[in-house]
Amino acid sequence: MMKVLDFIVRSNESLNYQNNLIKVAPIDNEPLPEMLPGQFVQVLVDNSNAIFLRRPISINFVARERNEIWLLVQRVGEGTRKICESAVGQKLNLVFPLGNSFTIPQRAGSYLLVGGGVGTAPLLFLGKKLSEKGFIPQFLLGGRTGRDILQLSEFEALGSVSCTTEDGSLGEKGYVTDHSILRENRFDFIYTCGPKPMMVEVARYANATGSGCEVSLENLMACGFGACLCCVEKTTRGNRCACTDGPVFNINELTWID
Amino acid sequence: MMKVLDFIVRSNESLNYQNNLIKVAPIDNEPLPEMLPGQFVQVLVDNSNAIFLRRPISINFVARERNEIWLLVQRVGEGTRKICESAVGQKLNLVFPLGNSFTIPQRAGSYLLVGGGVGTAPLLFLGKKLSEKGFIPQFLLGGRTGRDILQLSEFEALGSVSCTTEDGSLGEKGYVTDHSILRENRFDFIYTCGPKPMMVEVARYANATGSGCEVSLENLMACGFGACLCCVEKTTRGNRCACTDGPVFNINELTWID
Amino acid sequence: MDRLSVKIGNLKLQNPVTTASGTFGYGVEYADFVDLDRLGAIFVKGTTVEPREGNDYPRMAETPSGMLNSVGLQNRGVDYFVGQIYPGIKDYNTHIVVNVSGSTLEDYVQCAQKLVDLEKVPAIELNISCPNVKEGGMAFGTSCRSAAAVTRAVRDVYPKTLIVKLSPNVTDIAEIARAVEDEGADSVSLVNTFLGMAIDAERRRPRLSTVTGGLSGPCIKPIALRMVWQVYNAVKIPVIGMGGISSATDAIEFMLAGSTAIQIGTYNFIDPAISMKVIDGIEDYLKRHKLNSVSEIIGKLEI
Amino acid sequence: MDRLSVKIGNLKLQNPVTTASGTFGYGVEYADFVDLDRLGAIFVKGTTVEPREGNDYPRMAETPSGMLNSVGLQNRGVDYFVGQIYPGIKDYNTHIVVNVSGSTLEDYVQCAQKLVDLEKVPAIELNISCPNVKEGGMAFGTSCRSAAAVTRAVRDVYPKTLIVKLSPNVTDIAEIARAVEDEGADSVSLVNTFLGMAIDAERRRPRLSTVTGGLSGPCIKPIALRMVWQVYNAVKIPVIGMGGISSATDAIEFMLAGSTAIQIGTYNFIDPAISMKVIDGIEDYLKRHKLNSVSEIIGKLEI
Ligand SMILES: Cc1cc2nc3c(=O)[nH]c(=O)nc-3n(C[C@H](O)[C@H](O)[C@H](O)COP(=O)(O)OP(=O)(O)OC[C@H]3O[C@@H](n4cnc5c(N)ncnc54)[C@H](O)[C@@H]3O)c2cc1C
Ligand SMILES: Cc1cc2nc3c(=O)[nH]c(=O)nc-3n(C[C@H](O)[C@H](O)[C@H](O)COP(=O)(O)OP(=O)(O)OC[C@H]3O[C@@H](n4cnc5c(N)ncnc54)[C@H](O)[C@@H]3O)c2cc1C
Ligand SMILES: Cc1cc2nc3c(=O)[nH]c(=O)nc-3n(C[C@H](O)[C@H](O)[C@H](O)COP(=O)(O)O)c2cc1C
Ligand SMILES: Cc1cc2nc3c(=O)[nH]c(=O)nc-3n(C[C@H](O)[C@H](O)[C@H](O)COP(=O)(O)O)c2cc1C
Ligand code: FES
Ligand code: FES
Repeated sequence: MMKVLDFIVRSNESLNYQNNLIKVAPIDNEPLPEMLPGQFVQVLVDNSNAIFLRRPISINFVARERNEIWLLVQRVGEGTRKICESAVGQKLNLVFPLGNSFTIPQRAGSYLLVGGGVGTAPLLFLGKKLSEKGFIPQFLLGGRTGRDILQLSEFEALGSVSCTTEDGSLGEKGYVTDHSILRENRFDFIYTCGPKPMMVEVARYANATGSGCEVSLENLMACGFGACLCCVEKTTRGNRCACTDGPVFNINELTWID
Repeated sequence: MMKVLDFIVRSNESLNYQNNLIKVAPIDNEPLPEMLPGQFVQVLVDNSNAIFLRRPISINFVARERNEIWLLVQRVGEGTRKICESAVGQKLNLVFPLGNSFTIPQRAGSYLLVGGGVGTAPLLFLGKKLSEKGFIPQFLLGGRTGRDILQLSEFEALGSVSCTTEDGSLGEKGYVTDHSILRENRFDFIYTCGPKPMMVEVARYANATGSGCEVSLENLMACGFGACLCCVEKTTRGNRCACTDGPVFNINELTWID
Repeated sequence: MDRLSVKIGNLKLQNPVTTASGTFGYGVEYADFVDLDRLGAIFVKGTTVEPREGNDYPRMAETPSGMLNSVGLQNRGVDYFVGQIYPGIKDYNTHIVVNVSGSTLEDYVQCAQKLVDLEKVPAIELNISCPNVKEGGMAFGTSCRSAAAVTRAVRDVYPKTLIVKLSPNVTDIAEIARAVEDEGADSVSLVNTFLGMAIDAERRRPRLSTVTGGLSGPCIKPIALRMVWQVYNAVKIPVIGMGGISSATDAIEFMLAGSTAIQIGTYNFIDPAISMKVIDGIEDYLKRHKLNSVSEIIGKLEI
Repeated sequence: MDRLSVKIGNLKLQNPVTTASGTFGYGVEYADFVDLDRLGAIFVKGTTVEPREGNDYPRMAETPSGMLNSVGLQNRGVDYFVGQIYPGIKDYNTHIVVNVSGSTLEDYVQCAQKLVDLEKVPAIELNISCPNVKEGGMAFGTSCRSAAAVTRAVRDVYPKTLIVKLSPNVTDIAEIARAVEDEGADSVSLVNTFLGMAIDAERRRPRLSTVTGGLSGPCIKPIALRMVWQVYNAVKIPVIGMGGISSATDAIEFMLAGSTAIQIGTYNFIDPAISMKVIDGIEDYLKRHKLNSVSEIIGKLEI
């Protein structure tokens, strides 16, 4: 069941020059409903018209014991900047939970979670769910430089973590798709979220190695719940809404690679 | 010389349920230019589009020794509400100083300053100028209830103060124009600012007693510096801009009373 | 509650608050957020004879106080609506109005014919104003002659309530309203979106795959309100007003300007529960102003 | 600096950034805020043959991301301009363009004749699109025939640069642009304001004394941009674009869509120094994109 709800900002931590981790809880502390990894929220920015539409942000983590949702936000424009400026104690209105989710496997296997930049956001929640199932996720995180790799200790608590940076300041130098674990291993299933070129490469790799693969899209959205038909992605079944049929798609459904 | 300048909010004090006193200083503390009583500033609200136009606010006081402008703001809508929510240390962008000013008399005489509600705002600065000249201003301040009479001690420091409230909780009961000092005295010159019906009554009284009278208008403004011609007031010399030919007008110029 | 009810032709709405086509799906998308049964009516998605995939991504661009869209009437076609969607929504306790779009006059007629027997669809809204499809839509809505022709053709086959949705991209919208009134429309609804455009300066490219798209949201409200007022003063049939409504106050402004009912469009995306707030807000306004019925607001602007 | 210069007919502007009529007074109002000599041109207030008092107060209403005005061409008449105002502004190091308005064709002709000999007024802008005067203005701009007639009549008496300012309140603005081009206009400027309306729901009254007024500001930008692009693709004469420009990025969008020069209007009220920032921002854009001249942006939208 989707809701429109006022949250209170419990904490807002600047992780580096452009990313904030914002933890929010329902204003009257009503218990959070079930949420799934890969789902997202639509954040109302101010109640200004300057930023007219809500901004979609992944559910980074659900801290049940504290009744909190975590949002990992990268400042790329006016909307995300304003969200990152949220003061502790301030209200934040969310429509949530939105979208489908990553597929949680039923059997043990080798599961790789590949994130680039702020695309790692939904992977923390996914990694948690996998580890709750008893599977040990492997994370492969990429960034331009060491500071871009976010929430490293949280990821390390859940599974093994490999990193790449373009300048070599953390982990292997290069893009995630150049990392040696990809050459040295084969994975049953790969989950990925990040810049599209990265996801395309990951999907190619998955195809080549016969691994299953799900990607999380960041198409432009107006509503976020299937009403406007603005966020469509071309799929093998025709145009599908990235907000309701996605944001997670199996690469077999997409027309990215021939 | 008018300027567009960023100020810093030095303090923001809630005076009652609907009025705030906000003290601002230029961001780099550059010395404030000459300003006159009756002049106003145009406040940029947020940098949002929800409130598109600046909001005109009178110069309540200029604290030279602290290089501060004081603004006395009443929350009547979204714009003034946002201005009143300004946090200490926050930036506030002003276009200033705007408009003409009250006429400062050259000779001693009996000067009455009549303010209603937040219309008392420019009278503090005017009273200060009069007292600097060695004249003792008399203030007549009106409100619905005692809490609506603002900055009482500041006014008392400058001259004698009489009050009316509609509920009789402070001073005489009734409207300012019912106050006994008006029956018992004759004034050389009356300055007034407040709701239009009040100013019309004050102007009638001035006419009847042969006192000079200036009123400060609050016409709707877009620019505030004579460029848009939106703020016009019908005068005996045709349409005049309330922002440049005003906001202060002599009642003889206005077409309010026949 | 009857102080809120209004009539559009023979159709009685429990209140004037309805939701605009293309912004409210088939209602179900909002079932978590609103009590659909409280709405005056639901105007469902633009429906065409044949299924349409719509335009390519990107189909949306944010603008100051509004948005551009170029969805392009993506829908599964009228047969799918009748066979698959209608059964699932027909039991709502509100009216379903189908927004009918087409490229040719024949399209509109065929679509109307397929809908006329649906018991719970008491009305259709002819969309002669979609700016997002190359073949037609808006072309019908920008001349009196073609607007009249399509209205006449559909009127001949559709005896139930016929609403014609007007395009704002015209010099004289009142003239077009009169033309469709003369051909038997029971009501006009306005406005559809304004043809607009957005450019990504850094990439030097249009933001929409279709270059131009339809502008909606609060930014268009002043123009829409003026058009409603002009049309209200030009026709005798009821006017359904819309364009940027985001609050009960906005809705009341449209009613004062002459709207018998109003539609909420884009703002549903920002606050999916806005329609309920608008209903409550109108009730509250009536109470505060001691009015017995919404008819005391409709067209009651004091000039 | 020559990388910024552009030509409108025979008129060379040092840069494409100009200020819109009715929003920039006679320039002097902004002398404290900007270096007037840096502007490409100043389009001064709407000027008529006879003095005009304008419409009654209130003449303004704020709207989402914009405003309505119904100033109604308040000005002291062309003789006062020539005798009293011109001498005070003629020594700016930029061009003064007078915006000429009228109720009859004769008005426009007379006004143009009185301006033709002013050395420092190298151009006039025919305002056939003012929505705020009952007698005419916009009426000329909403049909090809009358737009063509007034252009022809003024062209016959005015050999200097003739710019015709188009109304956006039309079905097909490109058609009107072609009509005035055919009659010898050197350039078209667009858009003027959109006819709009605002209502005070509590008082049930229009917010403007004139009921309707002209909408301007960022809210209209998407529609204005689309119209500029349509007109650019329809005529050969240079297009001067405007409508909601509030930043250098906006200005560049209008240039990509086909504007040789741009005008900044309403946003001067919000940031009286905006025109300087737009000039600087365009220079910066050229540098960042390694372009030698603004001609490499004008009309260079990649479709
Ligand atoms: C399902 C989903 C989940 C997301 N999760 C996160 C998240 O967890 N953390 C996070 O920081 N961001 C996330 N995003 C991206 C985020 O929504 C955008 O960065 C944001 O909307 C940009 O708004 P803005 O006002 O800051 O930037 P704008 O000023 O609107 O745009 C700035 C730049 O960002 C681009 N942009 C705008 N919207 C999007 C978008 N939806 N996707 C990609 N690029 C965009 C613009 O084209 C422009 O280049 C997610 C997006 C989606 C669709
Ligand atoms: C020269 C001048 C000096 C002023 N000085 C002060 C001052 O010192 N302190 C102060 O609190 N206010 C002052 N005002 C009034 C103040 O500008 C308005 O209250 C403010 O613009 C309202 O903005 P808003 O967004 O809060 O309200 P809105 O939402 O814009 O409007 C709320 C209500 O206020 C009315 N209103 C809006 N603008 C004005 C206006 N300019 N004048 C009167 N009523 C208006 C509206 O009609 C509406 O009824 C002054 C106005 C002028 C012209
Ligand atoms: C995403 C989107 C899709 C739309 N689809 C349709 C449609 O299929 N048929 C139609 O008549 N109008 C359609 N419209 C127009 C709306 O019904 C409405 O006329 C317009 O958006 C103005 O109202 P608003 O400002 O409240 O949104 C659409 C609008 C939007 C934003
Ligand atoms: C207060 C005001 C007065 C205006 N007066 C005139 C005028 O006299 N003549 C004219 O051609 N346009 C006039 N305009 C229209 C502007 O020149 C411009 O075309 C319009 O505002 C759109 O640009 P903008 O959105 O940047 O303001 C006026 C606009 C405003 C806001
Ligand atoms: S964002 Fe509206 S349908 Fe997906
Ligand atoms: S407010 Fe613009 S001229 Fe006075």
